Order: sequence, then C-alpha cells, then structure tokens
Amino acid sequence: MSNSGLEFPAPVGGSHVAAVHDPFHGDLLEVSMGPHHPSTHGVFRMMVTLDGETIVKLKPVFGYLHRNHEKLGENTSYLASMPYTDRLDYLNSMTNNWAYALAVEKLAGQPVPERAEYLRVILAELTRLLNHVCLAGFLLQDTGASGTPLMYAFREREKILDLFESLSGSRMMCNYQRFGGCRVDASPEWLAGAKHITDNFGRFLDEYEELITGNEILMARTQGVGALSPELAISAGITGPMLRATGVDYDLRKVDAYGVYSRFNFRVPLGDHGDTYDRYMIRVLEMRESITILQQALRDLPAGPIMDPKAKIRGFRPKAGEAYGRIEGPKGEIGFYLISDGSPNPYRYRVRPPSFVNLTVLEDMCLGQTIADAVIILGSVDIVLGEVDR
Amino acid sequence: MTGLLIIALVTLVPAAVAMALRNVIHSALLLILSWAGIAAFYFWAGAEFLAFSQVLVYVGAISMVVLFAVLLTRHTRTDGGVAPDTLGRALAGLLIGGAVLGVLFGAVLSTPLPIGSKPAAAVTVHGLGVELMERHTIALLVVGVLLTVALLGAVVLAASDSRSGPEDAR
Amino acid sequence: METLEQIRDRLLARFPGAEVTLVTNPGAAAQHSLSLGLAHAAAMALFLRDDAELKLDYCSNVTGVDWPEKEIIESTKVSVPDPAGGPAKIVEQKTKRIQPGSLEVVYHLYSMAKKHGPVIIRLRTANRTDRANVPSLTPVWRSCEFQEREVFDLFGVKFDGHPDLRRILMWDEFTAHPMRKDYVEPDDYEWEPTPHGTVLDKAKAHYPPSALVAAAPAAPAHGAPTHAAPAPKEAPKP
Amino acid sequence: MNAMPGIFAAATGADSLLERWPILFRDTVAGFFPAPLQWLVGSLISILAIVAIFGGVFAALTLLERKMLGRVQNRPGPNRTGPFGLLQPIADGIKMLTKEDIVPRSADHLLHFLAPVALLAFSILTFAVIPFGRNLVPLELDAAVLYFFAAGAATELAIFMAGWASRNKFSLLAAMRALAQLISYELPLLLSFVPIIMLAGTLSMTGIIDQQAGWNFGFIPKWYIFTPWGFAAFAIFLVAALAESNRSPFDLPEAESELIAGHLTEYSGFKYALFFMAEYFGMIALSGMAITLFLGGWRAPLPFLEFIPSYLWFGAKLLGLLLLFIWIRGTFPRLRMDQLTRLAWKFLVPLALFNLGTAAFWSLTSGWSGPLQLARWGVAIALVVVPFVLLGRGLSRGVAPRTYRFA
Amino acid sequence: MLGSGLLQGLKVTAKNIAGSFHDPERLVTVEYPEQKTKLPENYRNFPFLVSENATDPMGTLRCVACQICEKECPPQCIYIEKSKDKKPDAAGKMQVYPAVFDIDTSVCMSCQICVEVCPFEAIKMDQVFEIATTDRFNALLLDRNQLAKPNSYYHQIHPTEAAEVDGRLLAERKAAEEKAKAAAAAAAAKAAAAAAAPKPVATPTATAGAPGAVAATVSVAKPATPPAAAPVSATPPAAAPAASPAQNAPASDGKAAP
Repeated sequence: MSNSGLEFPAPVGGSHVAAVHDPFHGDLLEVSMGPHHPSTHGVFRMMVTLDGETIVKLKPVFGYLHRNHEKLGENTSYLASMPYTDRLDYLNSMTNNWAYALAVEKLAGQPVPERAEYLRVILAELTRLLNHVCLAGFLLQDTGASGTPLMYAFREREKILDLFESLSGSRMMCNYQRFGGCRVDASPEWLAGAKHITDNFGRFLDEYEELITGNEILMARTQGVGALSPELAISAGITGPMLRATGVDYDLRKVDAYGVYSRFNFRVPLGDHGDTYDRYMIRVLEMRESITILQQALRDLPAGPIMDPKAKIRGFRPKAGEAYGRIEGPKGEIGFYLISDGSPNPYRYRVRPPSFVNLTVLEDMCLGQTIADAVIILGSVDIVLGEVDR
Repeated sequence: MTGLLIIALVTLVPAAVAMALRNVIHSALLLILSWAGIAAFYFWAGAEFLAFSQVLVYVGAISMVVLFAVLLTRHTRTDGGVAPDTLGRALAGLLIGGAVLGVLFGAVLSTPLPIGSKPAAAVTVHGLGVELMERHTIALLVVGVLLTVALLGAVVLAASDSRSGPEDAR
Repeated sequence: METLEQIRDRLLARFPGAEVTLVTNPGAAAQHSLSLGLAHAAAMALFLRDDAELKLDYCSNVTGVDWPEKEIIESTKVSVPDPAGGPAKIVEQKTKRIQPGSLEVVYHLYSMAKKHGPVIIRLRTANRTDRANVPSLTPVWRSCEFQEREVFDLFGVKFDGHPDLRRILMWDEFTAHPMRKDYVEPDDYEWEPTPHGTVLDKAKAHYPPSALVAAAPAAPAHGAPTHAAPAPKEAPKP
Repeated sequence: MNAMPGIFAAATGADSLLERWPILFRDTVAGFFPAPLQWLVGSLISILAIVAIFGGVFAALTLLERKMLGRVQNRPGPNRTGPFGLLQPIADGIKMLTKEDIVPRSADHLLHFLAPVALLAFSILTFAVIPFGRNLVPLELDAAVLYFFAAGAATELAIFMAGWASRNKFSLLAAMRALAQLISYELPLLLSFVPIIMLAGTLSMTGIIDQQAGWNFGFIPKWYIFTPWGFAAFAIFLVAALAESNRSPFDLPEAESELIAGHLTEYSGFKYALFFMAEYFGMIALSGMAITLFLGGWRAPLPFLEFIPSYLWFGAKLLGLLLLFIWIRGTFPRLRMDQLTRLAWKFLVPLALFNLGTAAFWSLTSGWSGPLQLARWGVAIALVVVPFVLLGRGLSRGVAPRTYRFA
Repeated sequence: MLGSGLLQGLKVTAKNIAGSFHDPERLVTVEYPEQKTKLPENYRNFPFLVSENATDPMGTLRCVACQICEKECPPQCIYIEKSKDKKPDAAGKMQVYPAVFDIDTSVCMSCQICVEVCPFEAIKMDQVFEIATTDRFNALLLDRNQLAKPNSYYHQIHPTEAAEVDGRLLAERKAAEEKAKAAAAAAAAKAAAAAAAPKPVATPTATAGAPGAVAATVSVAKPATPPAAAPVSATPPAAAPAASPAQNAPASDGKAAP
C-alpha cells in the first residue's frame, strides 16, 4: 500500500548520487571509518565511498553500545532508572536526570519546591558550559591542533566536575535529581565556589576565542563545510545548537519555559549559514548566555526545602496515564515518554535522544566534501554514543 | 684515471641493467642512479656548479616526472620479454644499432682531444656568471623568458583550475 | 492552538472516510492523543504538517508501544427476573473477553513555526504477528527515518514506504524484537558470585545444584568465602 | 670575575683560542697521518663531529618538543624518566630498537629497506655546507647554496620509494599527497633565497655571511632580515620550510584525518625512528639555512657581544628557530590538501616572484642617501606589503569572522 | 589582514607557556602517586556497613537484614540472608542480624540508592578508590567482614554527615527511652492501683493498652526496673545533649580504625 503520491523530499545535498564507476576517475574506494577510529567520538562507524578525496556515499552504522536501556527501565522501579539515566549522555548526567525527573513529575503531577527548581537550573547551565567546552575542544582536535585547545577545554571542565563531585558525590555519574526535588542541598561554600567559577569562566572564554575564533586556518577548514538548510533541519527534527546554527529560533528554554527559566532574561544566538563554523560559534555564544543565567540564578537562589515533603522515594506508584517531558539539553531536545499502569515499574519507558536524531542528516552534510571534512562535520554534530545507542 | 673508470661504470652499468629489468619502477630508479653518475662525472671534472645543477634538476625534478608518468600508465609489470616478430625486423634493428655505434666512434676518434696533464682552469661561479652575462646574454635572456613564461603559465593554470576543475573542493 | 476535539473534527471533515478517535490520558499530564486509521494516516499527517493553522512541521519523537493480548474479565450487573415472581435479583455476571493485542506507534508533533504542541497521534497495527504494518511518515517528516527504523528493529512494526527499512541498533542477523513484552532473553548465562532472584533461577538451570550450594554457604560466620565456584574457566580454589 | 680578564682579553676577536680550536684540533690529529691521507682524516673528523653533535641535538629536540608542547598545554611534559625527563630520548631510543620491525610480505623488500636509509642520507648530506661557526665550515664550496638544495631535492625520491615499496594503496595515496606537498613548496623555498644570492653576489655560504657583517647606526646588524624584502623572503622561507619538513599546519601525510599514517604506515621499529630522525634533521638543516641566509650565520647581534664564540651564536639562533617551529606546532590546526596547494601556488609563489622585484629595486637604489634613504625604505616596504594584502584578500575571499543575531 | 588571527593564537599559547612556570592556574596537573588531590567530603565509591564500634564489628552491626536495599538496588548486587537467632542492638532491642551480607563490587555502580533507602543508617558510602585486584570473581565479592567498618571511620570520611546521623540516632533513642519510661511508669501506676484496690475484675495488665507499638519500646514483659545499664554503646551514659556537637566525638571506644 504505497503512499498516495508522496514524493520523498530530496535532501539538499542530493544524497542519492549514483556511485558510478567513472573510468577516468578510477574505481571508487569503499572505506570503513570506525568503529575503532581516533575521531569518531566513541564506537561509531561510517561506511564511506570515496571518489579520490570527495565523499560519494556515507552510511552511518551504530548499535555497538546498545544496552537496551529502555527494556531495563521497564523492568525496574522509577527510582532505579535514575542512576541509569547518567549513563545515557555520559557527559551531561545532570540534564539527563532533570529530563527524567521532569517527565515523571509531569506523569505523577508532583510539585517541586522553589530552591530545587533554581538548583536544577544552575546545574543544567553548568552542564551546558561543560558540554560546549568539550565540543569546542574535540572539534579543534579533529581539525588537527595537537591537543592544545582540548587541554584548555578540559582544564575548565575539571573545575565544573569538581563542583559536581563535591555536591553529588561523583564527577560524571551524579544521580542527583529525585522526583519532586534534589537529593543534597548546596552548602554556602559550594555556592561560593560555583560563583567563583562562573565569574571567571568568561575570562577563559575570551582567551579561548582569541586562540581559536579568529584563526584563519580554522575558518578556512570549517566555513562552508557541512552546510545545512533550515527547511531540512526542521524536517529532520534537528534540535539544539545545530538547529539554531541554521537560523531557526527554537530553544525549549524559551518555547516550553519549563522549570523557572521564564524568570531569567537571556538571549538565544542564531547563525545564518548552518555550517560547521556557525555550529562552533553558536555554542561559544551559548556559553556566554549560560554564564548570565548562572549569575542571575546564583544571585536570587531562595532558601527553603530542596525536596517536596510529600514526595515518596520508595514505593512510588504514579496513577495510570502517560506523559512526555522534554528539556533543552546541551545537545538538543532530550525527552522521556512514560506510560504508567499504576504498578511501581513503568509500562513503557522511552528516551528521545538528541544525538540519535541529529545524525539523520549526517550523509546530506558530508556529500561532496572531502574525507578530512567528514571528520569535522561529525565532530560538529556533537554526538555521544551512550545516548545514540541507548 | 681509476676515478674516471669508477664513475664511468656507475653511469653505464645501471643504464644497461635498467633496460633488462622487468619491473619498470626498478629500471626508473636505476636510470636515476645513472644520472647521479653523470653528476659525479662533472664533480670529477671540477665543474661543481654543473654537478649540483644536474643533481637538482635531474635527480630532484625530472625523476619525479618519470616516476609519475610510470605510475599514471599503471601497468608496471610487463609480463614476458618483447621478442622480435620476424627475422627481417631483427636484422633491421641490428643494422641501425651498428650504424649509430659507428657514427659515435667516428666522432670520438676524429676530434682532437687535448692530451696532457694540464688541469682545467678552476672556474668560479662568479666567473661562470660573468661569462654567461657577456658573451651569451641573448641566449640567457631567451631561456629566462621561456622559463618564466612556463612558470607563469603553470601558475595561471593552477589559478584557473579551481573554477573549472571538478576535483577541487569548493 | 486549537483543542484536540477541533482538530479531530477538521480531520473528519477533511477526510470523510477516515476514523479519528480521541484517546484520553487519565494521568496528571493530561496529554490526550488522536488515534488515526491506517488508511488515510499518511495523508492526514501531511495535512497536519501543511495546514496553515497547525503547521506541525517538527516530529519530535516516534515511539513503539506493545499491547499484548489481554484477558479482560468484565463483571456486569444484570437483573435476573426471579422465575418464582419474586423481586428481580441483581446478579454479577463475569464475561471473559480476549482483547486482541496490537503494536502501536506514537508520534509527538510540535510546530517550530508557531511554537505550539504537542499534538500526539497514534497508529495501531491490525495484530502483532502477520499484519503488523503501518504507513511510514518519513516522507512527511524526515526525522522519522531513524526513529521508525528503531521501532521496526525493537518492536517489529513494518513501515510501508520507508526509504531504507533496516535494523538500526541490533545486528542484521538478529531475528527477535527485544522490546516486545513477550520477548525471551537468550540463555547466555555468565557466572555470578552471588546469584539471587532471577539470576539464581538461571544459575540453577546452568549448574548442577551441588555447585550452587557450595556457591552460597549458609553458615553465618566464615572467613573469606572459598567458593568452590565451578566458574567455567577457573580451576576451583583450594 | 676579575681573576679572568686576562683570558677574556686574549679570547676576544676572530683569532682567539675559542675560535681557532677546531682548526688546531684537526691539524694536530691529521698530523699523525701521511700527507695524502690528511685531507681524508680531516673530513672524517668533521663527519663524525656532525653526526655526533646533531644526533645529540635530535635526541634533545624530541624531548624539548614534548616538554614545550606540555608547557603549552598546562602540563609539565615527560618528567618520569630521569630528572626533568632528561633520559626520555634514551628511553624512546630503546623502545624503537626493541620494537619488532614488521615488513609486509608483499612489500618490495629492497626498496622498503632503502627508503629510510636514502631519506636519512640525503638529509644528513645537507649538513655538509652549513657554516656552524667561524672556523666550523665542514666543506667550503663555491656553489654551497645550490648544493644544499640539490641534496635536499632527493628526499622526494625517498618518500616515493617508501610509499611505493609498502604495496599498500593508502600509503601510496598518502605518498603521492606528500610528494605534491613537497614539490609545490620546493618552488617558494628556492625563490625565497634567490634575492639574497642577487644581493650577496655569491652562492657560497661564507660569502653571504661576510656580506652580512658590520652594523648600521652602531647597533643594528646588517643582516638581511632587517631589510624589507629580506623580512618578506624570511617569512616565505619559514612557511615553505614548515611544509618541506611536514611540520604542524602542513603535517597532512601523518594526519589522523587522512586514512592512515601516510607513507609511514608499513614501517615500525627502528625504520620508523629513522624516518623521524630524517624529519628532524631536515628541520635542523632548514633552520641552519635560514640562519645563514637571513640571520647572519654565526655573527653576534651586537658589537660588544663579539667575545662569545661564533658557534654559540649559531646554536642560540638554531634553538630560537626550533622553539618557533614547536610553538607553531602547539597552536595551529591543520590545512586541507587543496588549501595547502592553493596556498603554495596562488600565494607564496607570486609573492616570492614579486619579492625579486623588490630586492632588485633595493639593490639598484643602494646609492641613495639622506632623505632619499627614507623614500627608499618607504617604497620597499610598500612593494612588500601591498602584494601581501592584495593576494591575502584574494586567498581568504569566502573566509571571515561572522557576526550573529540574537532571538 | 591575513595572519592576524594566527598571531593572536601564538600570543595566547605564549602566555600559557610563560604562565605555566609561575601561575598555578596554568599548570594544573598533579603528580598522582606522589601528590594526591584532596577528595571532597561528599565523594562516594563503594558502600560499607556501619558497626557501632571497632572492637566487635560483627556484634554491633547496625544492619537488621530488612533487605530493603537488596530490593531497591538497581543492578541487584546485594545479597542478604537473615540470621535465625536475634541479638541486642545499640538500643538493647533484640534484632535479627544479617548472616550473609555480600556486595558484588564488580556489579555495584556506587549510585548510593541503598544509603538513601536504608531506614537504619546501616550502610554508608566509602571513599576508598584504589581497590584494583587481579582476581575477577572472589576478590570483588566483599562479604560482611570486609564490608563492616566502625562508626569512628564513618566520622573520619564524612564528618558533617556522620555528626548529623549520630544526632538523629541519639534523638530517636532518647525518644524511644522516654516512651519506654512513660510506658513503664504507666504500667507501674496501673499495677499499683490494681494492688491497692483489689477489684473483682482483674483487668489484664496494660499489654493491650500500650499505645501504638513504637518500634523501639522496651518489651513490657521485662520487669519494670530501671533500664539495664546501657550496654557498652557508643552513646555516652550521661544524657548527652541531643545534638552532640561534631567535634566532641562519641565516647571512649577505640580510635583504632581498621
């Protein structure tokens, strides 16, 4: 039963170029980049067909890190899935926890106290800083700068991870949010530490931009590479900085205004070429916006309980029903879709990962570019395999 | 004399072996070795400038052209020697070879070679330059213009290549 | 944004033959959804995307849900006239009904242009075995391409019209569909020092009972556990 | 300090003991041998000296590079093997020697073995003409500069042999790419030193260094780098030298973005180390050449510093240039292949050709004096900067920092 | 102008090279085995069982084998077997204790949910992270003896948290004792009244009337004598103020942490 005359929207890059054997150009070179490759950010493989240097066909292959996170979610209680969400996008465990907690609170109609909402915003923005700093470092590593920008990025990341460790107990596997609030209250010293880091993060960013943004070699390598059109981005469900780099104004913090984001005034940067350079610059500008949010949140963090008194940790049985909660993670929209049938285990537990959906257009961006560009384009998409494969 | 003998051997033997080898790449490399032999001969004769030019031009650049040409034609392993088809062709081959050999020997024997142990005057680069500039200025200028035009042509080709060439990434 | 009822009525008006039913969500989130009939699903999806009022141009999430056969016992109160002319007695009759199982695909649609949503549409397959296909919405929203392949891989819902329907997470030779409720795990048991609960049953299936007794000694006070654990490769320790 | 003025007084000037000891040493050692052999023994000594000293410099350079990169990246660099990591080169050496040397079965064994040997031989040959000190010139050649580039030209041959002999499609592809890079940067390298030959009037190294003797206004040395065209030629020479020795912005053959490690894929163990030794020797040789042509060889920068022996000045300048190479490696990302060749053919070659004109203008107007001197400098500087800006704008047409709007 | 961005980049790296010699901000690495960074107090690694004192760890385990943590643990790495007999706990009440308490550290992901759900403050998170071992199975399976650590050790690694927990336990115990005393006093008063006026109907002793069974009440069957001398317990015999300040560490049990 084929669809009634629906033509398949030809992607901008014309992904269906026939891999023709051209006598003069010689035969096409079929290369498998990955799963064990220095610049694929984890176990990810790209079956690339090369005509000399230019890419003719590129099929991403993943599933090497597939642990069936969703089946696990359906066989354990709601609380037991929380530590597993740290392992989804293992760079940003705080935002994963918040997305899951938000979905379950929506499912059970669970109120959250003021102080916990502010703490969640502070930790989410710190995670956004951490993720974007990591991306800038990895992108430069892919273009060949021998580790210097990556080391500067990791120096800043370590400061934020120390904050997470002194708050939640573990650097990356925080398991910090609960349904109806947070687990540990932030001590005054911790808040002072967070304020100190936020204040001179701007200084680091200026030095970093001085090293990178004006660099002609980087501009030559990334401008015009892997361009993505806004229409294709919207149709392919791209979210996060990659979407805003194409000029589409869609940031869940403004659209859904979940949590207490409506109380902070911050701006959403938009690019207009949608190429790799824009994606890098959008993330740098977003880091600056996150700093302003953090300063506002730290300034007017209210006192009060961090956990809703009526919230139950054990024996949590939400009424039957379903809910889809989503937040603006550093990589894009991360959402949890839960169907509950009243039992302590969720009936259906679904994670909507941003990296997995953002990879849909990888081939369209890489066609016609050289193999050295494909590495950078993949880097600019910013994928984490824990989240792609679940 | 022994030096000259060694240099002659280094020049001629690789050239001969190069012809007999089956692998074209090996024979190309041996050819380059014999060019180096010629450079050694210039050294022996005291013309350092000429020797360095020989090495720079032949071993440096023209060897690359030869190797690229061999690679682009891509059938590096010729299988089986090339036997002459008919007896007539073999005879004709021998005849022409003998004739060329006769002419060469005639020329070598008939030219009055200066016999004596007077070493050639030590020519400095400055001297070479002055010689070239005074007596052969016109020839030098023509060659100079020719080379510059070739060079500029290459640059223009490279410049125009990006617009039309499909290969060059945008 | 207009309410789901208005959308349903406009859809019914637009596509007379289609069945569009409203599915209410009892939970606190109150995110109700529309269940579309398969015949006009693709056309209705295209309408939802291109309609000036709705402009749902962003399909955020595609999920598969498995509803296996369920035995529903309905107890209905029936008044049985007393043959002896007495007052009619209320008798509880239990009727046992097998609700046919089906696989369901849920789409969460948002509008980036008008910044509203979610409109949730559900497509149900006829049954869970042979007729488990649903028209693919990849031609309408390109973001469904990978997510529909994942639903096919983990649930076994065949999408008609999908440009490249292959397994995306599992390896290609894998036959079963792991996210179904009736999925049986392969029996690749690996030795665990403290088998308890479901792991213990598996351990019993794999190792003779004598080995398990040694594995979990009952004696309360003992030194370092010298497990005579017959680990597959390891020689038992003294 | 006052106990030693005597030695210092005696030690200043060109004929001090610190300057003449190499000659004395060579004559005393050669003295033990019969006359015809003395020339041979003399050159053997200089060969041994070069190989020993620059072998040590190579080892120290590997450690210096890793330490400097560490310092750039906020970490101390290797400091586990010996104090401050000083035994690291020995550790690397042992590792390289003990690693198994795998030769692919289908490889062309003779060429596979010959490639690193040839590459190293050619790069050491170039050391024969570099004047390391006043009396430390291994070989006094009339056409020394031409000899330097003749010896350097054969490295492409060795890289081709390495790529071809490995019988591996990727290494051949990468070898072809390395050849394209070397050939397209050979031209700017040669063109950048032609103006110096024009003005110095000689091809011999010592001649060029003598031309750069003396100081203007008492303290600015008459080195060629302090002339407008000289500075432009030095910049072009530096960029081309970076590309010739496969260093950072141009290290395409061994880049991980390429398919595999270029023509070095099928090499391991000591042959792999030989390739790296050859690369470092190439870098040292090109730096030595840059020092001789542009920075006045072993001349002291200031008149009152003359008492320090000349070879120490050469060492200091060499260290400076090597640190610059390492500094550049720690900072820049890599260029893409087509951008690499476009930079050479459309930017460096035209710029170098234009520089010939500037140098010609400079030498013709050497007679001007007084106010004309200023005009001479002004025109020369304009002749250098204007083409640079025009060609630069052409090169980076589509590339510029962007401004972003906020929703 | 072409190259200005490159020069800026060089300036930044130069600043870092120079900075790395004097500015601690520019040299952030630590020579690990010789110098170690200070662990934050909230740092958590694998769990451990809290015992009241170090001399007899098995005897004074706080754990009462209620198996809540075994059920709630996400990767199911805890294995508990209740003991058949009972032993008195810190408050003197007869409690079951765990005969077998194994944690398989190769499965545990140190998510501290067991600490969160344990109602008896019996399991806390440790801070030991150098625990590499070559044996894949048995060395990673920690049993009761390897898991038990004294309360003093707990004070050492998590000072503020330990003080809070002790304060809470003390308050609970005090409340339990008041309730027990009140119940005992009421029982005594009733017995006295019964003895004074022998009524015809001997109302059963106040077993039925006892208010809702408070978990830690002293069982009524015991004669109404003043509570036995508090067993050797970490809490000081004198009625220490409820929230004993952190630094005045609990009384005189051995400081010798294992």
